[in-house]
Amino acid sequence: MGNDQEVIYVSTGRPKPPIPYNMRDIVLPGDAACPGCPIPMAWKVLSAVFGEKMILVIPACCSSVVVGTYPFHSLKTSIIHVPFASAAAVASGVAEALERRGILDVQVVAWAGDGGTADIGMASLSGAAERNNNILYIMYDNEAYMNTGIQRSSSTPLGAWTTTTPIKGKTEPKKDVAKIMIAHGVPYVATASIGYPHDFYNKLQKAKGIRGFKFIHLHAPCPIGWRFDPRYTVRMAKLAVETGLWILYEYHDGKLTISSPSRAYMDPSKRKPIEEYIKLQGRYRNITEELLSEIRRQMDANWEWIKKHM
Amino acid sequence: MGMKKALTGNYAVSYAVKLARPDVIAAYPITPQTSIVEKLSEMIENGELDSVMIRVESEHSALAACFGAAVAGARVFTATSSQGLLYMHEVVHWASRARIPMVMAIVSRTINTPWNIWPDHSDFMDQRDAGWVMSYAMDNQEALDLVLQAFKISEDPSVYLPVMVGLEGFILGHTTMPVDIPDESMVREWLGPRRQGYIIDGGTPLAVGGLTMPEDTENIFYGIQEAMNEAKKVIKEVTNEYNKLFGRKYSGLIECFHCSDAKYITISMGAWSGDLMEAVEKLHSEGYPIGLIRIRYYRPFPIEDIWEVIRSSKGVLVYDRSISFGSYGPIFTDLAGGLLTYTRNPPYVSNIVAGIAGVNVTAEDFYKLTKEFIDEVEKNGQPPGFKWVMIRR
Amino acid sequence: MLYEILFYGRGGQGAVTAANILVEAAMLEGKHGQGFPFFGAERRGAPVTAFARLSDKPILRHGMFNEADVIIVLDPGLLDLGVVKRSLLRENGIVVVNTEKDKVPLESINHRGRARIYRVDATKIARDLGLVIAGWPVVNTSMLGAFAKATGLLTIESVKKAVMNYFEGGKAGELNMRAAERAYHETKLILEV
Amino acid sequence: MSIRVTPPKTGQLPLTRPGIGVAGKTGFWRTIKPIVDQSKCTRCYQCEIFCPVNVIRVEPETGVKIDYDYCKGCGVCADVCPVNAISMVEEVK
Repeated sequence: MGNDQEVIYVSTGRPKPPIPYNMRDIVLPGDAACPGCPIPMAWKVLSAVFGEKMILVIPACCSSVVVGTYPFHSLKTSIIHVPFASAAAVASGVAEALERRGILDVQVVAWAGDGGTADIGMASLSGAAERNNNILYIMYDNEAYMNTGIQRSSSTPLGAWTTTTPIKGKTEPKKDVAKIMIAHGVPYVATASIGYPHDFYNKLQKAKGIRGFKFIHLHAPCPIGWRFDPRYTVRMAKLAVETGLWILYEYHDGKLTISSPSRAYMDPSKRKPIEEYIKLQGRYRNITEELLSEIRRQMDANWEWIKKHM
Repeated sequence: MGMKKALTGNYAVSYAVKLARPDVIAAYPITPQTSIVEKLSEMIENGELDSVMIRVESEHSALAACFGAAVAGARVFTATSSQGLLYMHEVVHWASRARIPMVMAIVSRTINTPWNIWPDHSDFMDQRDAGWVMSYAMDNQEALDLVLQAFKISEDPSVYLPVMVGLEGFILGHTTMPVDIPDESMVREWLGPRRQGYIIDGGTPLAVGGLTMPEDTENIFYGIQEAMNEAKKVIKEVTNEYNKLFGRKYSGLIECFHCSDAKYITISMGAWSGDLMEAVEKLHSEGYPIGLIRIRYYRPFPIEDIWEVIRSSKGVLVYDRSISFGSYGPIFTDLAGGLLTYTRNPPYVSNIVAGIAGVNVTAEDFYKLTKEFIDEVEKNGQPPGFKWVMIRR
Repeated sequence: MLYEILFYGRGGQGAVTAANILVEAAMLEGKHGQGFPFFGAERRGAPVTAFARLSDKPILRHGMFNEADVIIVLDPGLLDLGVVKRSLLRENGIVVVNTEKDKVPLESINHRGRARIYRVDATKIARDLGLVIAGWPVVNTSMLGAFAKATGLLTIESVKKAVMNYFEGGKAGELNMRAAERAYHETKLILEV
Repeated sequence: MSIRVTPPKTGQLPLTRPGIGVAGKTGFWRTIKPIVDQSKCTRCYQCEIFCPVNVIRVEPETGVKIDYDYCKGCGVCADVCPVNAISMVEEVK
């Protein structure tokens, strides 16, 4: 593969401008991800923004396996693999060392799953946020412990089947980590989705220009854990937004702004029925009407919260 | 110019760290370690020390932040005690297996529950399989000197392992003693710039710690064992250099006292070795053929050096200040196991565990216990075996 | 020869500081010293103990002790409370008490054989010099001056210099030094048994 | 602050370097295969943007090119194609 070659895109009258597009550079073919895995998709967007000038700090998660086996890894960038609970702390240390050495063009990215963020990594995440360490923390949220085989995390949504919620599904709502980070008063918090790379790209660009602690909560559907055909990874991510279940927004300078892909869905009549999203996923196969209404109620409450804080 | 200052053991560590000029310090408070990082914070804020202090939210993060900074090219330092060390234990292993040089001071305190802040060696000994070079001080001067040497040893290309320096809380940590502080520019010249085996700073794309198959992982771990062996040489070289430059008289991995013509040898580590030394001195003056080996470096375990001293002795008594429940004191098990690689007929080796949870063991106690040991061997021709001596006052 | 010294005071009176300054003074004379607090939790106002060792040879022993050659009492009330009695004064021991009275209750001292009792009014010295912090007269540096006089183990010059070093000069250093000096001259032997 | 990076004199370091095919020729994983009808392709780049294995290149002149050595056959490209220019067919090996 010509991963080294530079390609200049010529405008051919496409409806949307493509991502400016070092997207080809960093993610090398032949990694160990499951087919349809959203993780490398997201890395391609990171690649477009930071190129080789990033250090990924990765705790235990699917990503630590996806990048492959010694003596090679599948990304043309630097990675520090770290203990499960420590991503934000290690990243803080790396950022301080780089700053002291006058290396200012390298972005330290803590790249952790929902378990490593919302559960075991929460204390170190909160610590780094409170210290306002100059790092970008990306929580790629596939809504369960996928690496160990689909166990419930606090970020698993209500009603979803996992191997540790095997019959009743999860009985508690999803932990909203982005809101927790907003409460920390950090310079930048955003939600994003692998279904909207342009939006994700813009948010990474914005984060790149901000000194201090940046947090992006990235929604990343997992075909294996959610029980859907791998070809629908992107469709699933988009449906989450189109139904209004996953809302894309940014919090910057104390202001909350709805991002353009979600803007239309402020109007509930524009949203697709949540069944379109839920029915495609095997993890919801035992969902009840009661739970569906509860999910709707929680979604509405989330919208209300966001509108109130805009 | 060097100078003499009355310093607590904790402050002696802080002054050593100041001389070594780490780029990044990350720490979390815990009794009895806290005053080390308080002093370092003060030094940083008043401009005496040009380091970055990351005030982390836990010990796990303290060592994690140090690990990250060290991988990215920083000289780093942290310190902790007891529960804090246990909490960071995962990262303790992580750092050595990544072959990252760094230095940590352990101000020893026993392990809870029940709540207890007094010193024994159980927190330190709990790290013995973690791949760190481990040294332990007898007094405040040695605490300072060992910390400085730790940076040099850790960053030696033959070693590239993290180093932890132990000292007992309170007994040294909070006790003021005169300490000779070496000249800053001499230390700087001697230590030289930060050295490490690899660096991840966004330059060449490189990853550390990715998934590795069993055979390759084993090979990487074998390198740690080799590095430990090399460390024995490096420790001796560094000690000699340091002695010459700063006028000290340390020997290498162990320190011997009245060993040359001794039939009986006691072995110990840490501050109470001083009290034991007093007892040995007294017994010696009374005509007992007794000596003392003090362990300065516990990992790598100095079995060769100890064997050289005890090979022709009749009895060895190991004083351990921690216990591996269901087994023995850890120095004893290391020694007893190691001896059998040299001989089928080792000297009588006995083990006394005492001073657990901070119980004070005095020179008088050591005198009595050591005398009993010798008398028993002489009388019965049998090693007295293992004893956990609980001293009540 | 190794001397073991106990300081009895109340939390906040600076007993531990006194022990540490004593080490500094020993160091200035080329002697060896150790100074340390009671190992454990202490609370302001509660009785506290500080420990010091002094020797012309390196000090090998560590840790707390409850037999002493010298006992320094920063607060005379501790004698009545029976706190000082918990430790043993060795043969030919010396006790220095901060008190305005010329009489000290001998039964509140646990002595083994011969002993000498000194007194100094460190509280008055502190008040005269304006050495009062948060309502507490600072008596610890005066007691070090008294220690030098009563024991002769350290010269008053070393004590003064150690006090200066501890406070890194300045007005506090100057005042505390004067306190030590004055206490040195005002320390009196009141009882010999 | 200066640093000297000197390799260790003992042992192997747990370091890895970038490489293609860390999990082997992942084309072997494929059970279904994307086939492109170049005549339908509008050069919208959606398939290239979303391909998780980064094996799709949209060339302005010639259209979609797929490196089948590493394509895992997930079908995302076919699903995101707005003009159905990509279809998934049974893999014949």
